[in-house]
Amino acid sequence: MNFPFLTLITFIPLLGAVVVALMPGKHERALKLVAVLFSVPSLVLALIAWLLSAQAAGEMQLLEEAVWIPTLNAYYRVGVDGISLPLVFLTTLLTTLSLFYSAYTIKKRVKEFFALFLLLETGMIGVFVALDLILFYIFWEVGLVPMFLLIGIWGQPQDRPQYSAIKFFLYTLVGSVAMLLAFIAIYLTTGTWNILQIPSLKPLAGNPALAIAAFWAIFLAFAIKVPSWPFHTWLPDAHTAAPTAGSVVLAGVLLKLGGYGMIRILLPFFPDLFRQFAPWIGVLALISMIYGALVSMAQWDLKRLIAYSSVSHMGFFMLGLVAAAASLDVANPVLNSRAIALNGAVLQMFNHGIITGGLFFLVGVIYERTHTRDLKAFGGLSAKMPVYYGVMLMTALASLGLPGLAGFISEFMVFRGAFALIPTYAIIGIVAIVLGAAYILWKIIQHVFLGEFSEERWQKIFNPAHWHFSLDMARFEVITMAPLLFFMVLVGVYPAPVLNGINAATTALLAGL
Amino acid sequence: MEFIFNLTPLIPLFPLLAFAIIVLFTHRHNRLSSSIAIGGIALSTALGWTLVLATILSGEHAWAEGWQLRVPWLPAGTTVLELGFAVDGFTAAMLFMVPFVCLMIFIYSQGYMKLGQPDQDPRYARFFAYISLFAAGMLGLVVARDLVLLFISWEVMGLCSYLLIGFWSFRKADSEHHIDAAQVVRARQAALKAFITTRIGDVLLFSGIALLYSYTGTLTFRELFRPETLETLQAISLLGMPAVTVIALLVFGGAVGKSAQFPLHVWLPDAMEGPTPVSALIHAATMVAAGVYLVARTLPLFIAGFVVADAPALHWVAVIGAITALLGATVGLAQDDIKRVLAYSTISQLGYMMMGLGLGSLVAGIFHLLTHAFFKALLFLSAGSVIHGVEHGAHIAAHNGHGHGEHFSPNDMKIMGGLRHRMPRTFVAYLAGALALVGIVPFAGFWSKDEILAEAFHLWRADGTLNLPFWVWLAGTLGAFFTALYMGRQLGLVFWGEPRHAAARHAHESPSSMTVPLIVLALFALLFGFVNAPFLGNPLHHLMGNVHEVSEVVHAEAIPFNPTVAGISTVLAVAGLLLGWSLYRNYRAGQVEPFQAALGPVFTVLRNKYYIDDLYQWAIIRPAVWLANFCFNIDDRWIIDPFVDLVGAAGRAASDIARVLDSGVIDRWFVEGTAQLFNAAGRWLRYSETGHVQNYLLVVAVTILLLLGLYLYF
Amino acid sequence: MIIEHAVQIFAFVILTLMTLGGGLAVVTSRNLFHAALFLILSLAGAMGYYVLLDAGFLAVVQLLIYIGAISILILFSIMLTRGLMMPGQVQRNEQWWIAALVVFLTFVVLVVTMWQTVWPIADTEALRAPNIAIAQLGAALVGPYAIPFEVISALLLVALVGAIVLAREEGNQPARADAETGE
Amino acid sequence: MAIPLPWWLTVAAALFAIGLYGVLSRRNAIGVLLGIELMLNAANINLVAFWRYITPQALTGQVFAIFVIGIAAAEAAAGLAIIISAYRRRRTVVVDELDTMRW
Repeated sequence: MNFPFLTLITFIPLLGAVVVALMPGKHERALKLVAVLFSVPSLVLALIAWLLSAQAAGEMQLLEEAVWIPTLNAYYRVGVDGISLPLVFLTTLLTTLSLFYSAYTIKKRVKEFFALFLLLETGMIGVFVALDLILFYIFWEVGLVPMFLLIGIWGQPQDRPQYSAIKFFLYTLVGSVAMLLAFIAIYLTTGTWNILQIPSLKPLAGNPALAIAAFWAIFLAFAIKVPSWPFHTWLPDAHTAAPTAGSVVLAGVLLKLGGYGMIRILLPFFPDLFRQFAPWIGVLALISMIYGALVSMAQWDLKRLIAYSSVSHMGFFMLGLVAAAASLDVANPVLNSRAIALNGAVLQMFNHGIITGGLFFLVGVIYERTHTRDLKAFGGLSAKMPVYYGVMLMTALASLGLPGLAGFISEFMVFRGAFALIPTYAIIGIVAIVLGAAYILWKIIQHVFLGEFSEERWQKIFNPAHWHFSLDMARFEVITMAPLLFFMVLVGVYPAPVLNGINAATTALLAGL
Repeated sequence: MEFIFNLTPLIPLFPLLAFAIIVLFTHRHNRLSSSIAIGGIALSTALGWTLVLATILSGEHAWAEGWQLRVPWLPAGTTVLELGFAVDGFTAAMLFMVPFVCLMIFIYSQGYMKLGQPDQDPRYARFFAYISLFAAGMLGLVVARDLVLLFISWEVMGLCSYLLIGFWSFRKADSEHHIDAAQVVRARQAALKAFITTRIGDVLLFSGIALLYSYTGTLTFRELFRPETLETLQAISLLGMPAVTVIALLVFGGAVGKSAQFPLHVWLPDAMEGPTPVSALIHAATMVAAGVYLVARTLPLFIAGFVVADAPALHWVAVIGAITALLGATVGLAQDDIKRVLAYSTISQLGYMMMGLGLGSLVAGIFHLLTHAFFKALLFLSAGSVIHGVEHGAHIAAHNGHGHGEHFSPNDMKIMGGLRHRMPRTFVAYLAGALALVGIVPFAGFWSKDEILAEAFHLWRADGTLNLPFWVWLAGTLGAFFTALYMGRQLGLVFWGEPRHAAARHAHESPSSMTVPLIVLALFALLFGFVNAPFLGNPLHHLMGNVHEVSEVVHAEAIPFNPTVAGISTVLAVAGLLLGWSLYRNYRAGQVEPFQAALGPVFTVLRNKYYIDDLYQWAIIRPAVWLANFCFNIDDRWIIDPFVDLVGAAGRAASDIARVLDSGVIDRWFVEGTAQLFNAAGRWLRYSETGHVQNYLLVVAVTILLLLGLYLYF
Repeated sequence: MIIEHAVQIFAFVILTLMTLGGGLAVVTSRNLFHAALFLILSLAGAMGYYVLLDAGFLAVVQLLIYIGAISILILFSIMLTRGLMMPGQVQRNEQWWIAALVVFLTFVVLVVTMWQTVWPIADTEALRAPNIAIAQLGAALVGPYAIPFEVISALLLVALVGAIVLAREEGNQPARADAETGE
Repeated sequence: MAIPLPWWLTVAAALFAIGLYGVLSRRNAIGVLLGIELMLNAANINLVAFWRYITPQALTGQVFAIFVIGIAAAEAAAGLAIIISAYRRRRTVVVDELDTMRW
């Protein structure tokens, strides 16, 4: 038995959650410290696992298997490949940063917050490492409850946190119920829950109608999580209401669960159906991209704006996936195009996590100071907060896909694949890039940072008595953003280290379909 | 020699490092920051010129084949996309101009941004960081071996143009420095406009790159231009055309945005809101040059489509170039802002370059690009010097109590006049730039413009019918006249006549950090044309003419000097210059403009830039904003969320029914009934709690009695 | 033998009259002081029983402790609370008739049971010679019954201390209450 | 032994019943205490009677009777102290009026 990397990565946060929950609630500093420290081992182990396994990431690494529920034929079976490794790392990174950031900003019910957050981390990592459908489903649901509570309890009162939390919960639950039924149907024909084994057994091959139903059921679950138009309206509400760290993880990781599921489960299980329905899913992707960008442009609430931009950006992801699925040809040039598209999709998830996570942190920066996110209330802040301006500008530019920063690489690959395989979609989708520049520069940068700084307006929203750190980005905020900025530049300038593993895994995945 | 070429990546790296150092470390130290920026670009210039020399010395093979360096960059399935640097004759030609002009602009900026003076720009260091990044972008573009690095640099420039055009949107409105709130807003909007407009082009280019990569699996120029690759691209049909044509048009779309060609030219005049050195940088050495450079770099794609199907890609370049040349030149006639006139002149000159490229002549277009870079940088910097002087004059005037509180723009030519006496060095420099622009022998512009017109004339005569080259030639020649006309108007308004405002009366010469670059650039404006003068054997042609020979479709041969063409254009130029000058040199404040009097409503149309901006405002921006709100309403108010809420409401209704059932029946009779029973029991039983010990004892006794009885008898 | 039996029966009857009559007077007397005096009579009857049952030591203890100490204690406390003795008032509460009924039934049950039960009477030889020396009793109290004995001692001590604490005159009560609330 | 055991028991039961009646019906707290003393005596009579008739060789009966007397002493002391204390505070020894535990 090798070193149980994945079990440790997954369950150390759970242990942390238990420890935090058992600690006396009075010692907030100790609680916060313990919570942050418990998230660090997972981060370190995930990084080590990534570095160790990136070379051979074409197939599953660090496998662990144990009988779990014999009566259900369910196994505890975990493993990672080049697709899941970056996402696991992303999860641990964002969680640690979120906990660190929250240690400075969460004021009420500290103990519960940190315990729930660590529980959430376990659920999210679990989804990325699970190779058994039952295990996958359970982790999928484990992540749901803490997020629900994070939104509902720590949400800003003026943003209807309860409504948002319940909306989030119900949307996701509808999807997961459908998904569970489909899983059971698959199990009944294949006799196994093993995610790696099922594709070769051609699930539901004998019953096309049921196969189609199962396909759409699973798609629904993942599309809601991604979220794809028209299942996306929980996202802006949830983001708006959630506390900063909640938004970060919501955008950074939770959306990736859906995307990951599509790649890990939907595509390998039903490659033919996926190809058959690719045009429709492609249309959903396009609508998400353009519609998300347009709606984003109409927002005056900074968080809602970024939430809708997530819809748009995850549309890019779906476009890449659709391009990869639109053909089953494994002849070399086509396979390469498909691999590039899928690489782009996976990298888009990683980049979106880094960038949008960063954007939500940055919204938190201004929100903690002014307790407003109304774009009309700001203006001219670049003179007042130059460091904040610089960091925000860089993150925003990464988000709109400026070459040299992370967002461009994945967009480029997605469109490279799409232009080769589904050119019509690609041509239409291009519009979203222009709109992206418009809403990010026009709305965010221009309304918040440019223009004339009005002391009077600023006095109205900023009360120095409520803010104990420096006016410009405080040290803890800079520390929170630093790793994210590092990855934006690294991926943007020299993507090969990150992409090697992804590429190996996607190529193997597509060749095996 | 190889060693020197291996240093190529350093050329863009020096300014990039300067940018990073300034932003991260030295942004609080102004003089240090600008020194670092100037040092960076100076090192790039030195290395760039060394490379130019090395390339020239390497001989003809090196001019065409070049040197390259490759880095594996993006894993793509079973292949890896490489990114790299390359230097050939074309690059060398660009490397001669770009870093040098940038260096001049950097030095000039020190004075323009008022280093060390009390009213020094508060974001002085940041300015130098941005222009360093800008220069790094352009230099990266020039030394790119492939479209990847080119596109990255391309976008970095887009970003910098955004940052720099909007540089003064941070200023506080301030009457002493003649900054009003509207100007700040304009700067902000101009920046956004520039970025979004060029972004439209960029997206087209992006699509082109993605398509190219899809079809060929490579993005390296030399590999793309291999005959077999081009044949593959010609064979594929896309949207009813050969793929190569579609791709060429998409790439041209990028160039249209970046090089401000019609119909995406609208951002360039607005970009004047940035500080003047930025205008110079954008208009001469970097931004707009990038589009032309791109088309020149990918010229085989254009020509390949042309060769196979007589497909329109190349024609489009020429047509758009011609339209832009005329459009820019005519609108320039009716502008009052000294920099706006120059901006439209840039648009027009970029049209000339595109015309040259559209005729299939790499060298004609690029030659004009190079000469134009020098004299347009000169013109802009001189204009900056004029503005600087006028602002200074306004300062003094305000001090003396003249014209205090009265609002005026220091860019407005209508307030100037007679400045040739007050700013003699600036005047000389300006005159040199103007003559070069207008195309007077032996200034640089004459040679390069003549080459384009000669090319068109040659192709027309070779065919003999009224073909495209004829119209191109006609447009170019007419454009030359208009160019001369607006330059004459400008010279007359600014430097002749009487000062029409206190500020102009008190204007005086700028500091030497500004005027020295002007003189240097003026020398280049005078002499640079000779690098490709026909009577010297067209040296530039030899250096860069053969860079596309690998494609076997681009044939570069120098067109011999054509006295007819040169004669016609020179006569028109001189006539235009004199006409404009004579009409305006005695212009007095408040007088109706001579052009307006002559042209009537046409002048109004020109003044309003053919209403293109307004058209876009009505046809594109408003619908887009409307659509955004429309979609949002679909989401939030009309369809999706109401539906979701309806589902929620239905759920609530169902639960209401269940609730009625629950509360009416189950709760009422079972749950609540039980509770009430116990409640009543409790109410009754509590009377047993009398608090009297003896009552309790009695109960105990009774209980014992009962238990005893039970135990004993049952 | 017959005479001995007759004397015993006579003594039993007399003692029973004393005990039960005294007891009835204790619970019915309107005057509490009289009731206490009747208690002494009743206890004296019980002492006589002990003599009759060959438990001489116990009889002495009964005399010393019950009659000599406890009864006197009760008399003292009655006299201490004299003002509230309510002489002449009704001395029974409203539930007296229920109590009487219950008590009577209890008595009936007990008596019926006692008479129905077959008691394991010791053999006549043993009945005849129950001569336990006081020394034996003393040895048992510090031997096998040492622990209960000590516990009883401790109980007595605690009860006495407690009684003193409870009954002690608390002269400055209000001041102390103030001090407590003031804390 | 001229008197059979059940007679003794009957007498003791009667005394117990009388004492219980006193406890249950007396209004005066001291009266209640008197009733308790009667009950204890009844118990003692039983103990001694059982000793005499059933296990005359054992000491248990007498020892327990002594214990009961000891407990009775303690009970009387504590009970009287409580009564006096209550009397001081409430100026009453009437059990009916000592009803702070009332609902």
